[in-house]
Parts: sequence; structure tokens; C-alpha cells
Amino acid sequence: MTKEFIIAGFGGQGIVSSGIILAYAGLFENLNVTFFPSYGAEMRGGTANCQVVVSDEKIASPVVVNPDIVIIMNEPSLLKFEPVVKPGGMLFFNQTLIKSKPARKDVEIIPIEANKIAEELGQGRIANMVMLGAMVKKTKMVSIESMKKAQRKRFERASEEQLALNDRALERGYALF
Amino acid sequence: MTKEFIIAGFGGQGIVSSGIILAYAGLFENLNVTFFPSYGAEMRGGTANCQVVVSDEKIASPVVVNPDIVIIMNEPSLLKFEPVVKPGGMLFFNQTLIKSKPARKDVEIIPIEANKIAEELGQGRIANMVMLGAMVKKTKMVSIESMKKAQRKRFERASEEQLALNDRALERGYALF
Amino acid sequence: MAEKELMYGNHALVEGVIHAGCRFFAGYPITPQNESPEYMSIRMNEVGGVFLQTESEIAAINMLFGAAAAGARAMTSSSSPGISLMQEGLSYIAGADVPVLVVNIARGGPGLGNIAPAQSDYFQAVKSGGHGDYHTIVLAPNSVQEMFEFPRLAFELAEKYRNPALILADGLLGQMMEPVEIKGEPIDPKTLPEQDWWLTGCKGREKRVIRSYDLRPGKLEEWNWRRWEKYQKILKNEQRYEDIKIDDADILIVAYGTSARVAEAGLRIARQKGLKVGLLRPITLWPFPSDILSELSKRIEDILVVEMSLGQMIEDVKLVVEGRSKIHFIGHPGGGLPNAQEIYNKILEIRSKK
Amino acid sequence: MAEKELMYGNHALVEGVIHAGCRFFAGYPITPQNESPEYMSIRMNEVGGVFLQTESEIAAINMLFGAAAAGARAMTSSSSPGISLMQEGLSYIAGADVPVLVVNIARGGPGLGNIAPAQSDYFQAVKSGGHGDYHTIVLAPNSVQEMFEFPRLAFELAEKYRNPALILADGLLGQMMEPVEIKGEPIDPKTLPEQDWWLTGCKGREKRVIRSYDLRPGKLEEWNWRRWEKYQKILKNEQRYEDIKIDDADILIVAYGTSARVAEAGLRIARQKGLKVGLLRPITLWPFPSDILSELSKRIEDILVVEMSLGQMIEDVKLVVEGRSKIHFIGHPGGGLPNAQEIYNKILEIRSKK
Amino acid sequence: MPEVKILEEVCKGCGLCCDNVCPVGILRLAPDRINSSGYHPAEITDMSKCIGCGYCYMTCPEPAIEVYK
Amino acid sequence: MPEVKILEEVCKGCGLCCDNVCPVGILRLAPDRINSSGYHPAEITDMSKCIGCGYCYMTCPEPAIEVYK
Amino acid sequence: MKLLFGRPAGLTDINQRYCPGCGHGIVHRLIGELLVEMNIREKTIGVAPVGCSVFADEYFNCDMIQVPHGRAPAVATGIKRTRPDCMVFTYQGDGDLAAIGTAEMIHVAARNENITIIFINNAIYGMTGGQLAPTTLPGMRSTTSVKGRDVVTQGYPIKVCELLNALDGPYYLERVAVDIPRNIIKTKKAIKTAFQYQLDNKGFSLIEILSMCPTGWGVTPVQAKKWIAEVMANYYPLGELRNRAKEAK
Amino acid sequence: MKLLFGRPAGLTDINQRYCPGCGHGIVHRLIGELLVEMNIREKTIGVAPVGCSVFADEYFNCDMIQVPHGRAPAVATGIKRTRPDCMVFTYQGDGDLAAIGTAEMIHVAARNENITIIFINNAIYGMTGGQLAPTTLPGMRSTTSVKGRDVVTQGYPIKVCELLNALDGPYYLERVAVDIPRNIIKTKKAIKTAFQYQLDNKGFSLIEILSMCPTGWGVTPVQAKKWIAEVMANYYPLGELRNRAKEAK
Ligand SMILES: Cc1ncc(C[n+]2csc(CCOP(=O)(O)OP(=O)(O)O)c2C)c(N)n1
Ligand SMILES: Cc1ncc(C[n+]2csc(CCOP(=O)(O)OP(=O)(O)O)c2C)c(N)n1
Ligand code: SF4
Ligand code: SF4
Ligand code: SF4
Ligand code: SF4
Ligand code: SF4
Ligand code: SF4
Ligand SMILES: [Mg+2]
Ligand SMILES: [Mg+2]
Repeated sequence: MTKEFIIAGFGGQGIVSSGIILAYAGLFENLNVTFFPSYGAEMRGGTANCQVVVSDEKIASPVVVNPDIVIIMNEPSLLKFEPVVKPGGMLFFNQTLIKSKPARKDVEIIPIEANKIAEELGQGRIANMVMLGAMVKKTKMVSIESMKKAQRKRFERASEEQLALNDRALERGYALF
Repeated sequence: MTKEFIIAGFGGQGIVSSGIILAYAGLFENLNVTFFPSYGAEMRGGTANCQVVVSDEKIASPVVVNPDIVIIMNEPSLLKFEPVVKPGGMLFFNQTLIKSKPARKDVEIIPIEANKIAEELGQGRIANMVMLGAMVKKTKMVSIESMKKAQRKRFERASEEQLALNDRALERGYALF
Repeated sequence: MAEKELMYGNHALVEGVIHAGCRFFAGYPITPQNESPEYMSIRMNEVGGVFLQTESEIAAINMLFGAAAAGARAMTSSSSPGISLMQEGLSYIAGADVPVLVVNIARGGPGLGNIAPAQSDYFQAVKSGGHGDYHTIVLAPNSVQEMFEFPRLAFELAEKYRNPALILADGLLGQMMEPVEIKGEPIDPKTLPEQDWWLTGCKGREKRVIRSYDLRPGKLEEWNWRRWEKYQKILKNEQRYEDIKIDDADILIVAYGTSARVAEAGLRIARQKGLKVGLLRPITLWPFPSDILSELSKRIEDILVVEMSLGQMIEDVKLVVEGRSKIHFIGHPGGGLPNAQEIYNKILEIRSKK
Repeated sequence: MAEKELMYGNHALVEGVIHAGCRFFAGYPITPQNESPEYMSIRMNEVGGVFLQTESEIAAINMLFGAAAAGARAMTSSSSPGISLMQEGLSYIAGADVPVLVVNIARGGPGLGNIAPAQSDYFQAVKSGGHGDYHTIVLAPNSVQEMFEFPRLAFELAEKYRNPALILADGLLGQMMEPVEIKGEPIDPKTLPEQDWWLTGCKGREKRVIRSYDLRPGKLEEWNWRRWEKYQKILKNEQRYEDIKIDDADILIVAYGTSARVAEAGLRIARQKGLKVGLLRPITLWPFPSDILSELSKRIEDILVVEMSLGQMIEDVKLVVEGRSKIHFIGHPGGGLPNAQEIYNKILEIRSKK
Repeated sequence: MPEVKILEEVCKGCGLCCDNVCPVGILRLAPDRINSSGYHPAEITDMSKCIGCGYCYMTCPEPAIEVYK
Repeated sequence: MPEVKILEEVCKGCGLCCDNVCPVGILRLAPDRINSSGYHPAEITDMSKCIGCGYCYMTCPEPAIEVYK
Repeated sequence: MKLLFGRPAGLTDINQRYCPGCGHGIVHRLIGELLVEMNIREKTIGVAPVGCSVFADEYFNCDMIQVPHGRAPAVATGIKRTRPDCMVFTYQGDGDLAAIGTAEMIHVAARNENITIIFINNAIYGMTGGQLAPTTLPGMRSTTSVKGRDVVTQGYPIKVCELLNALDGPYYLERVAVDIPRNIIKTKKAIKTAFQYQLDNKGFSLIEILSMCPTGWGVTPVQAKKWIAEVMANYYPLGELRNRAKEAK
Repeated sequence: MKLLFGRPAGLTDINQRYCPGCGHGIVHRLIGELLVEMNIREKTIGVAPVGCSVFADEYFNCDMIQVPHGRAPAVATGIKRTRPDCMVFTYQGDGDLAAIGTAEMIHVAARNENITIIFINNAIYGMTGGQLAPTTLPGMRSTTSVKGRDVVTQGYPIKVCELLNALDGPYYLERVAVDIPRNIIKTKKAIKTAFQYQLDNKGFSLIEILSMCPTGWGVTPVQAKKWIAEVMANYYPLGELRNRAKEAK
């Protein structure tokens, strides 16, 4: 089984971290993983996205063109990536920041009030964790435990406080469904 | 008919000029000519030589490996070029400066007291003209008139005095045989 | 199996370099390989090595020349425009028979181009972009694991033959993350035996000279011919490649690096549909794996070359194949990437014309 | 017929450049082409052109970039190591589709090598020594007359296709003298029509930009493919060569530049002995004269390639011949010269194996 | 009376114009709005105080500020 | 008594040692001899005057001069 | 209502890709204003480097060329010698000008080439991710000097104006900053002076501009601008280093 | 009889290929002497440039490397960082150092790299046939300035010591000459001082040596040596420009 992800949003929204955490979680479950960040043509500002592949086979191409799953954190990214999701795939989107409504009928659309929930938890910038939590619940790609372990790996030098907060955000997302 | 020349000696002996004068003389007689100077591996000092081809056909290679005619102005050049003259060829050498005796039996050896004659004419450095004069007499490649015209071409900016002296040196060489 | 670490290709390269006993890095920033020097600046500090951010790529390659001449395993990393600037230096290093490691994390060109992954520096790498007759040993990794492993291989080959080596990768291999297994014992540079050409100060011996010229008539030609013999040896002994499902293949893909990854994905689709597609992945681009390809081309009618360029390796394929097989091509210049579906479609097309 | 002047190749080049309407020279001294800039400094002064002795070859190639972008016929001259330093700049110029003229009076390599004539920069010239997919139009003169004539041809081709052009000669062609006939009317640069891409200040029009990048996704790839189409056009239309006695030949020599001169001498010996030897001399090295060679290789069994290198053009010959003919080789790297006798001997050897 | 217009979609919320630049101190980053690039744009708190000096414009890198009179 | 030896085959006849260098002025280029490279080598006109200062050696680029004592 | 201040016609209407608070934008605007005010937009040819300002060829509303890293002075020389009536400027960062482009910088100045260099000194390699620049201050952190620039292994910063001032060539050298309105005004004046000297065929000018790089420095734009006044301008003192016009008087 | 003065063991016995009266030979000899006198021959690695001294790798009797034109400082840096206990010097001409190698020169000095540059300023490109050098004097003739250096189109000469003196990096900079015995003695002393500072880990030194190039200047060796005193040393004043050891006192 191979799943291909794209995670996309603004520079500051923890897009790259989200991808790496997902990749780590896969690694912890002995899956094969690849992660590839793409800063777009514009070097400064603008949108960022990353491509993650998780698989129980050896991964051939790390390049994701038609993702099974997308996690979309801002408006411009919705425009860009909604059209390319595989039919039958999933589209998670950050409802707090995105006003438009995804229109695809052949993919499962999952709106999440990521920023709202994150603010409730006390920190807007962990909206990505909320999204990730929701995603693992829905996709069952990896366990929430692996995600928690993975975020601790990613943010090795963060305070325990912050790490705990991240865990909580993951859980809140996970608990949404 | 194609004749290949090598002219060799020290840096200051007018080696390059000799070659160019010979080439010009050929050109003036509507022959095809090529001239190629070779400074040797050493960039400063040491020996200099040049390769001239004169022909009534289009000249293929300007590279002279086994010359028909060599003009040798100093000792080291004798060592280097005596062995490569074509059998049946001619070897002109500056007897004033070269103590050794050429040993080849299959080429015509022509010793010339070039520096001595030049000094007699009042200028050691026109020894090359004496050699050239002798050479054209012997080889009949080009006329002495063309050589005179050629040296005037080569030394465009020289004084009439010098040019006349050069002519005399050519003639003295020419008159040797 | 040792535990695997998730690593950026550019970081794995650094770990591989240090694991290989290299303690000398000189380089100039350029995207998409900046992660290497940045991480290197930290790691060299930790292991007591030399990290030099140079004034330019020209200075970098010449610092390598000096360091390697003095006996260091020395490396630099750059990307396409920076590698172009190193061509004179590389020619000198090759001409002086000095082993160094140069890494090109190639990007879209020509000119400024873009920072997307590309394979359009193939000619420069394998045909010698600098002046004169020389060759660089060229390794093409296609995974982060190989980004870790190839520096060691590169140094070993470089030193075995006293020849510069190049790792030719691209921005995708540099910036992607994959799990890496740290294999083998790290090399302690102090254990590397002194070579009889190192410049160390002539204590108790004759002076040594490293140079790329020989003034004596004919000697430079001779020296070049000796180097040619060395090249023949490398061509004979060091061809490396990976083959995937070639045994029953009636269509062969030839691709290296990132293209080979994508090509394998295309191959999988094709195999799922029952098409007999194989893949030959050159690991050494120079020496090009001619022997195996020559064999295969006697049997396989159709060869599909996939490159992230307008077609450069395809010339080496053609040189081997000599008209025996039909050669097809998928190319993406200027930082474009192929994709698996496109490759599968091309295979279908080839198939349909059989 | 106009009167002929005896000229050095390097001087004829200068006269040809000025005759072609070029009024911008920037370059850095290097043997064996110093006669060019020295003479150019005088001639440009006479004709009111720009002569710049630069701080380096890198500065020179970039000054050309600016001058040509601003609408000048601009040229530089150098020799092998200096040309290596220009590779990044050339890649930019090619990537920005700007016509310039670069002359390489090649010498023995690699590295410092020596100052003897050589042909070991062939790969660099025709396979693009810089990064990215690009090609330079490459002309190879083999006489002082052609040293005079090719600058004009080079500028015309360069401008026709908006592409850099290179004249690849060697120290022998630069430093030998031969009679030259000044043909054609000299071009007055003021009569050259303004192009719609020249940077002149945007008076009364939209601003113009010259660059080698395109940020928009996929656009750089497109641009490269457009350039590929241009290359295909050049490949189709601009192959140039000289053939000598090919009609009845059963052995064909392929050689360019100085090698071709020596090869012709070898051919003459062979013909005198009644051997049917022909010579194909590529004049454009890129585009390589594939069409004629392809035709000939269908008929001629033995092809002898003669190069002053370890064998570089031979690859292009092989690519065309695709195994149809047997390919033989005489090579002299490191500034070595072939000679006529050697070529004749080789022909005898080929003959004897027929 | 001078008027200052902030081009909110151009503004990158750097805050340079808001820090000790305006002699009458009427600039700040809108705490409650973000533009489509994700930035809090600058805003004028009390236009009537503006003296039209143009310092805000002068510090703005984009420029995302226009001053009218 | 000091002695100066000119290595005639090494000397390039530049004349540097002969121009205002020797405090006792005993160096000159041999007017009548050339070596096998074509140069008139330096020579000592009166060795007995030499004070062994080494200035001649010091100015010689080759060096083609040896000073003994 | 009349527009008093607003995007000058010397800039295109493309929104610039610089980070929030980046000094490049301010300098761009000043040049854009001068192109109009001095009525030279239609005779100007600008040279964009490699660095964060690589896309300056899109931003300035005049003829532009984008060139190899560090080589802008050479390209500008080629342009100027071909079109002496055009106003030619290069726009370069510290890595571009004072690292890889050192030779071209020194020699264009030594030649007193009649061009203008606008030099953005932000003490860092912005575009490539904040590595050590030739102008990074001793002790200052960068991604290749994570513990701060160590002058023993990484050497001393290069003071470009001071260095060029050791040459006979240059006509006008001044160091300015774009941290606060007063300095921004001075910056504009300096650039204008340099352009005017070029129009008057006086020769080479370089304006060194201390400029914020919040991203490379890892601080907010406001902190960045303060750092210029408090730290950077102490190390790189503002002011005119060379003005041959004044010497002549 | 004892040999008082003669070819030092720091030189090989190969006869040098320089022209008659060339200053290179004198400087070679001084270095050859110091290699022995300072007992450093067996720990020295020399870097030969491209220029007339390209074959210096044959002449010095110590480990040597011959490197690309202008890049000796970079190569020396690589060597020195690899073998800090070795004495590392480069030997460079004015074209090599101050034209093509400008960037490497400036940056090795800015880094205060612990190496020594022996800089032969003969105001000309000797090896390639007497072209204009970055140090050719205004009005001076060369094969690419047949009417004399025109500062308007060809720019001003570069005074290397003065230029490097504008950097914080260098430890010791001195200009000397090899025209007359007194100056030759001073030259030797300067080189010795520089080598000693390197042995003491003080950092970067450059000794600029005004040196005769009779061939390039088109004069006799004796005229050449006089020209140094009468003309060249006026333009390039002799003396110590920087000596941190003295500053420290
Ligand atoms: C030959 C070459 N080397 C390196 C690079 C990578 N590179 C791009 S911009 C840059 C430095 C940018 O720094 P600076 O000039 O200070 O400009 P800033 O981004 O700070 O404005 C570098 C090293 C390149 N494009 N080309
Ligand atoms: C890349 C490169 N460019 C140019 C040359 C040619 N070249 C050889 S020596 C030299 C200049 C020599 O002048 P200088 O450094 O002053 O040394 P000198 O001969 O005067 O001692 C040049 C330009 C070269 N070898 N390599
Ligand atoms: S124009 Fe002056 S007063 Fe008005 S908002 Fe801007 S800075 Fe303040
Ligand atoms: S200075 Fe400009 S970009 Fe920054 S906050 Fe103010 S208006 Fe916005
Ligand atoms: S040693 Fe002194 S005195 Fe003797 S010859 Fe030499 S310079 Fe003259
Ligand atoms: S200085 Fe030396 S080379 Fe010159 S003349 Fe005297 S001995 Fe001969
Ligand atoms: S990295 Fe620095 S210089 Fe570059 S755009 Fe961002 S703030 Fe400006
Ligand atoms: S050309 Fe000048 S520097 Fe070179 S060897 Fe001759 S005199 Fe010396
Ligand atoms: Mg910067
Ligand atoms: Mg010099």
C-alpha cells in the first residue's frame, strides 16, 4: 500500500514540519517514506508545499503529482491543489483561513477549523498539528502515538511545554471524528 | 614542386625574420607559402626555429618534420636538426659560430662564415641575410630580387641605410658560390 | 540492521563525507545545496575538520587542489553555475592527477535557470567541461542512502586512480528526506596511509612537485597517453549500475538519479499491466556501464532513455548501442520532472509500434 | 584577385573581426593568441572601436554579454584555460539567447599543459562545457584565410540564430603565416539594423529585459524546448564541410583544422601511391556535418579519424556512423602534432587488413 | 487635508511604518485582519491627525502606502 | 685573499654585476667571448683588488657568481 | 486629491518578492523615483545581480539585464562602452559584489568606469539562506557561522568603501543606510549625486547602503532597522569617503 | 678556500629560464638562501603561479605545486589548513596576483591566512609578451598600450600594498625592490621577517618586490634597474605599510 501526500500553505504555517513529522511517523512504523519540500518558483514569501510518500514497499518516485491525500492550509493552495487530488482521495482544508469551498465531488472533502482550534489551545501556529491529528484519524496511515513521537523528534530542542501542547493539538484533531 | 625549410638558431639571430622573408619572397613569385615559428618548450631564451614551406601547389601541411633545406645558425640547433634533414637535402650552417662538423653524408653540407662576413659588412646581426643569400643561390627557390623586396617588406620601418646593408649581405651570400 | 535516520540528501552527503574520513570542505553557497555547507560548518567543527566558506567556487576548487595535494581527503559541493566556474581548476587537478571530490547538486539551466532539479550537466560531467583531454569519475546516486554512501566510494576510486571524482545529483536528491542507515565503520583520516606524492615538506627525502605541465618535448603527450591507459583501466574495472527486471524485458529504460526513480515508478505501472519493461540505472556515469548495455542491446529492440535534460546521456547510450536497438526519449530540460504516468504512456506507445 | 598579404593567423583573425563590423573586443592575454589582443589594441584604436584588456577571462566574457546585449558585435579571444573560465558566462549568454563571438586558440592540456597547438577542447566546445542544455555554433578554420573569413560568418550565424558562436582553432593556426586575400566589403557597424531585443534605453517603447531565467512554473522548460527547435534548425541548415577526393574514396579521413591540413598531406602521399583516400573536413563542428558523413558511411568501409587529442570528435563520427563503417584513429594529445607519413602508414595498415 | 491609503494586499505587515516613523503616531498593524498572503496589514488609526509628511511612504519597502493631498 | 668565480656557462651576460655594483670596479662583460648560449659572460679584470664583499653575487639573477675566501 | 507619494513610474507594478521589512524594497523605490525625477528612465540600463535582488530586472521600469553572480560590473562595462550615452547602474548585494565579484569590483573602480554601483550591504547572503557574507560582522551569527563569525578561521569583514578608497580610480564613494527616514533621504541624495556624476561623465561611483535583512538576521523588521543604527553603522560608519568633485574645488 | 657566496641549497641546480637581468632570479636566490638559513627547507611548500615564474616549482629545492593563474592564494590556503606546521608561500606576478587573482588576493588577506605572498611587481605581463599589467604605470608602454597606458580607457594602476592595507586582515605588508645591493638586502630581510611571522603563527604577510623585466620593458638590464629607482619607486614608494608586530608594541 502506497499513499502520496501533499501538504501546502503559507511559509509560516509549519508546512515543512508537518511533512517531516508525517514521514517520521511512517519511519517509526517501519514503513518506507520519502519527503520532498518544494518552495515554488518564488524564493521569498508565497506558498510552500511538500510531498510525502508513505509505503510498505520500496518507494520508487518521491515526486507526487496526483496525491491521495492533500492537507491545505491557505486559500492559494486550495486553488493549486484541489484539481490534482486523485479521484477517491481526501482533501483536508483549514476552514478558518479558507473562505472558498472545495467543489470536487469525487474526493472526500474534510473541512477543519484548524486555526480556530489552535487558538483555543492557546497558539495559532499549531494549526498544522490539528490538521495532522485529523488526518491520521481519517486515513489510519499511522497511529497517533507515532505522530506524537514524530513531533518530539522533529522539535528536539523545544520546551516540554510546547511539546505537550503539540500533542494536545494532535489529539484535538484526532478527536474530531 | 614543394620545398620545406627549417631555420634555427638563438633568439637574437633573426630566425623568425629569415623565415618570413623567405615566405614573402615566395609570395612575390606567386608561389604558395606557409611560415610557422616554434619557440620551443622554453619560453625565454634558448633556441628558436621556424618552418617554411614554399610550393607551386596548394600547401597541405605547414608542419615540417623532415625539411629539404635547413639553415642552422648555432651549435645546439645543429644537434637538433642535422638528423632530420631529408636525404638529398641541404644543410647550410653558420661556420663562424658552430665548431662541430656536420657528419651526414647523404645531404649536401654547406658551411658559411655568416657572422664573419656580416662583421666584415659592419654588423654581426645580418649574418642571417648572408645565409639567406647563399641559400637562394644554391636552391634557386626564389630570385635574389624577391629576397631583397621581401626584406624591405619585413623591415618596413627600418632606415634605408639598414635596408641597403641587408641587400648587401644577401648579395654577399649569393656571391659565395 | 542499524536504526535508520530520516535525513535530507544534502545532510546525508555531509555525514557520508565525514564518515569517509574527509576533514576538508571548501565551498560557496548556492541553492539547492546550501544545506550541505551549512550542516558541514557545524559537523566539521565537531570533528575538528576544516570548513571554509570561500569567496567563490573558483577559490573553493583551488583550495581543494592545495588540500588534496597536501594529503587531505578534500571535497566541495556546489550547483550547476558554480560547477561551471570550477572547470579550469578541475582541468588542472585532473592534469596533475590529484584526487578530490566535487559534488554537483544540479539545477535547471542554462544560465541562472532555476533551482529545480535537473540533469542537464551530464555532458559537462562526463565529457569534461574544462579544457584538455581528461575524465572525471562520475557517480550518480538516486537515494538519500546513496547520498550517504557514495562519498566514500568516490574518495576510494579517486585515490585508487589519482583522479578527481564527481557526484552528480540534483536538487531533489539534495532536498528530499529519506531514511538512511549508517553503514560501516567511520574512517579516521589519521589512519589513511601517506602517499608518495603528498606535499608534506621534504624532510628526509627529495622534494616533490605537483604540476600539470611537462616542458620536455613530447613528454606532455606521453603523460596524456599514460593517463589514457589509466582511463582504460577505469573503463574496464569500474562500471557500476543497478538493473531492475531486465531478464525478461523487451523494453529497456535507461535512466539515472532522480529520473531512474521516476522511471521505476513508470516501470511498476507497466509491469502491473503485464508489460515486460526493465530498467538499467547507470551508477557510474563515467565510466558509463557500456558492457551490460551492449549486451542488452543485442537482445532488446527498444530502449527508452529518460533524462531531465534535452538529451545528453542518450549520446552515450547511442554510442554503445550502435544502431542495434531503437532509441526512444523522454526529456525534461529546465528543471522539469518526468512522471510515472508519462513514462508508462511512452512505453505503451513504443509497444503499439512493435 | 586582390593582392595577398602574408599574415599571422592571429592577425588575420583581427582583420576579419574588424572587417565583420565588430567594434568591441574584451580579452585577457594568453599564449598562443597574444598576437590577437596586441594587434587588436592597435586596430581598434584606428577604427574607433573598444579594446578592453580585462582583469580576467571571466570579466571578458561578461563584458561581451553586456556589449552584445546593448547591440554590439562583440568578441573575445583566448586559449584553453581561459576558455574554461568562460563556461559559466557562456552558459548565461546561451541561456539569454545573445549572440557573441568567442575564439579559442587551443593549446595542449589539461591544466597548464603547454602552448603547443591542440584539439583537445572539442568536447568543451561542442558538448557545452558550461551547465545546462545549450549549444554553441562552432567553426573550425584550417588556414589563415579562414581565420580572416570565419569571424564574419560566425557573427552572421550568431545573429541569425541569437546564439553564441565559437571559432575553435589552435596555436598553429594562430601563429602561422599564410597569404590572405581580403575578400568582400568591410561592414560598417552603423549599418547593422537595430534588433528588437537590444538594450538601448526604453525611449518611446516598453522596457526590454535580457535574462536567462523564467520563474513561472514550467516556462523554463518551454523556453529550453524552443531553444531545442532553434538547434534543430541549425542542425538542419548550417552543416558545413570541405570534401577532398571523396567520390571514389574507399578510405575516408575525417579531420578538422590543423589535423585536416596534415591529413591532406597524408592523403596526397596515399593518392600518389594510387590509394583511394578521401578527406571530409568538418568546418562546422557544431552542427557536425552528419548528413554527408552518414551518406559516406553507407558506402565507405573504413574511416580514419585524425585528431590532436585522445579522441573527442571521434564520438561524433561514431554517433553518425552507427557501426556501419570501421573507425580507425590517430590521436595526439598534449600538444602533439600528427604528420603526413604517419597518416599514410596508417592508411597502408588499414588497406592491408581489408 | 492629507489622506493616506494603505494598499492592504500589497502590504507585508513588516511594521516599519508603524515604529517611530509617523510624527503623529497614527500607524499600526491591524491586529484583527490578515490579507490573502497571510499578513496583518498596516492601518491608520486617526486619519485626521495626518500631516502628509510622507515618512510612512518613505519607509515602506513595497511601497504599500500612498499619500494624497 | 678572496676569489670570485664566474660560471661562464650559467652567466647570461646581463651586466647587472658590472654596473656600479662592485666597490672596486673589477667586473665587466668579456668583450671577446660568448658562451654556448650566445652571451658575453662577465669577467674579473683584476682579481687581486677583490674585497670579497659579495655584492656581485648578490645582484646576479642566475646566480652565476661564486665568491671564495 | 493629488497623489503626493506613491509607487513611482520608475518601478513596474509587479509586487516584489522580498521578505517583509527588507531594505531592498526601499532602495528600489528610491531608484524608481530618481529614474523619473531625473528624467533618465528612458536612457537607463540596469544590471541585476544574483542575490535576493536577482529579480530586479522585473521591478525596475527601464531596460534591464540579469547577469552571472558577481559579474555585474563587467557586464555594465560592456554596456557602457557600447552605449556611452546611456545611464548604466548595477545593483548588487555584498556576496555578489565583495565575495565572488571582488575582482570585477576592484577593477571597475580602478578603471574609473563611468557607471554607478548600488551596493546593498546587509551583512549576509540573503537569497541562499543567511550564510556568512564578506561583510558579516565579527561575532555575528549566520547559517555558516552558527557560533558567530570567528575572525581567526573566517577572517575579517571587508569594508568596501574603505577598500575602494585605496584606489586612485573612483570618483565618488559614499556609505548610507535605509533604516530611518532621515537616512533614507540621504540615501536618495547620494544615489542622485552618483547618477548625476555619471551623466556628467565623471566616472565611477559606488553607494554602499546598509540595509535590513530581517530574515537572514533572524529578527523582526523593526529589530533589524534598530540593529543598523545600534551596531552595523558603528562598524561601517556612514558618510562620504571620496568625492573628487569636492576635492577639485 | 671556503665558499662565501654561491648558489644556495634552497635552489635546485637547474638553470633558470629567465631572461638576462630578470629580477625573478634575484628573488629566487634570496628565498633559496632563506630556506637554508632559517632551516625551513624541509618544512616548506611553495606555490608557483602562472607567469614567467611558472617554472619556479623546478627551481626551489622544496616541495612545490604549480597552480592555475591567479589562484595561488587559494591553493596555499588549502595546503596551510591541511598542514599548519608547514611554511607555505606563494610566488606571484602582478598579472597573476592583481588581475585575474584579485579576489583570491583580497580574501586571503582579509582572512589573515597564515601564509606569505612573495609578489613580484614588474609592472608588466612578462610571460605573455609584455602586455599591460594592473601595475603598469600611467603613460607606460606595453604591447597592449603601445602609446602608453591611457588612464581614461585603461584605468589606474593598482597599488597592491596600499589596497591590502585598507583591510583589517593582513599582519605584515612591505614594499621592497631588487635593483641595487642595498635594496636586495632589505628585500631579503623583509622576506625573512614574513617567513618568521608565519612560523610564529601571526598570519598573513605580503612582500611586494619591484623587479626588473628588461624584456617586457624593452630596455637593457642595466637601464631596467635604473628605471626602478628613478621612476617605479616614485610611483610605488618603498617601505613598510603594515606591521602589526610593531603596532602591538
Ligand atoms: C556562480 C554562483 N554561485 C553561487 C550562487 C548562489 N547565490 C545566489 S545569491 C548568492 C548570495 C546572495 O547574497 P548577496 O549578494 O549578499 O545578496 P542578498 O541576497 O543578501 O541581497 C549566492 C551565493 C549563484 N547563483 N551563482
Ligand atoms: C587562465 C589563464 N589566463 C591567462 C593565462 C596566460 N598568462 C600566463 S602568465 C600571464 C601573466 C603573467 O604576468 P605576471 O603575473 O605579471 O607575471 P610575470 O610574467 O610578469 O612575472 C598570463 C596572462 C593563463 N596561463 N591562464
Ligand atoms: S504621511 Fe506622515 S503623518 Fe501621515 S500617516 Fe504618514 S507618516 Fe504619519
Ligand atoms: S511599511 Fe509598508 S509593508 Fe510594512 S507594514 Fe507599513 S505599509 Fe505594510
Ligand atoms: S666580491 Fe665584491 S669586490 Fe669582489 S668582485 Fe664581487 S663585488 Fe667586486
Ligand atoms: S649578473 Fe650574473 S648573469 Fe649578469 S652578467 Fe653578472 S654574472 Fe652574468
Ligand atoms: S532574505 Fe533578507 S535580503 Fe533577501 S528578501 Fe529576505 S529580508 Fe530581503
Ligand atoms: S619577460 Fe621579464 S619577467 Fe619574464 S623572464 Fe623575461 S625579464 Fe623576467
Ligand atoms: Mg547580502
Ligand atoms: Mg608581471
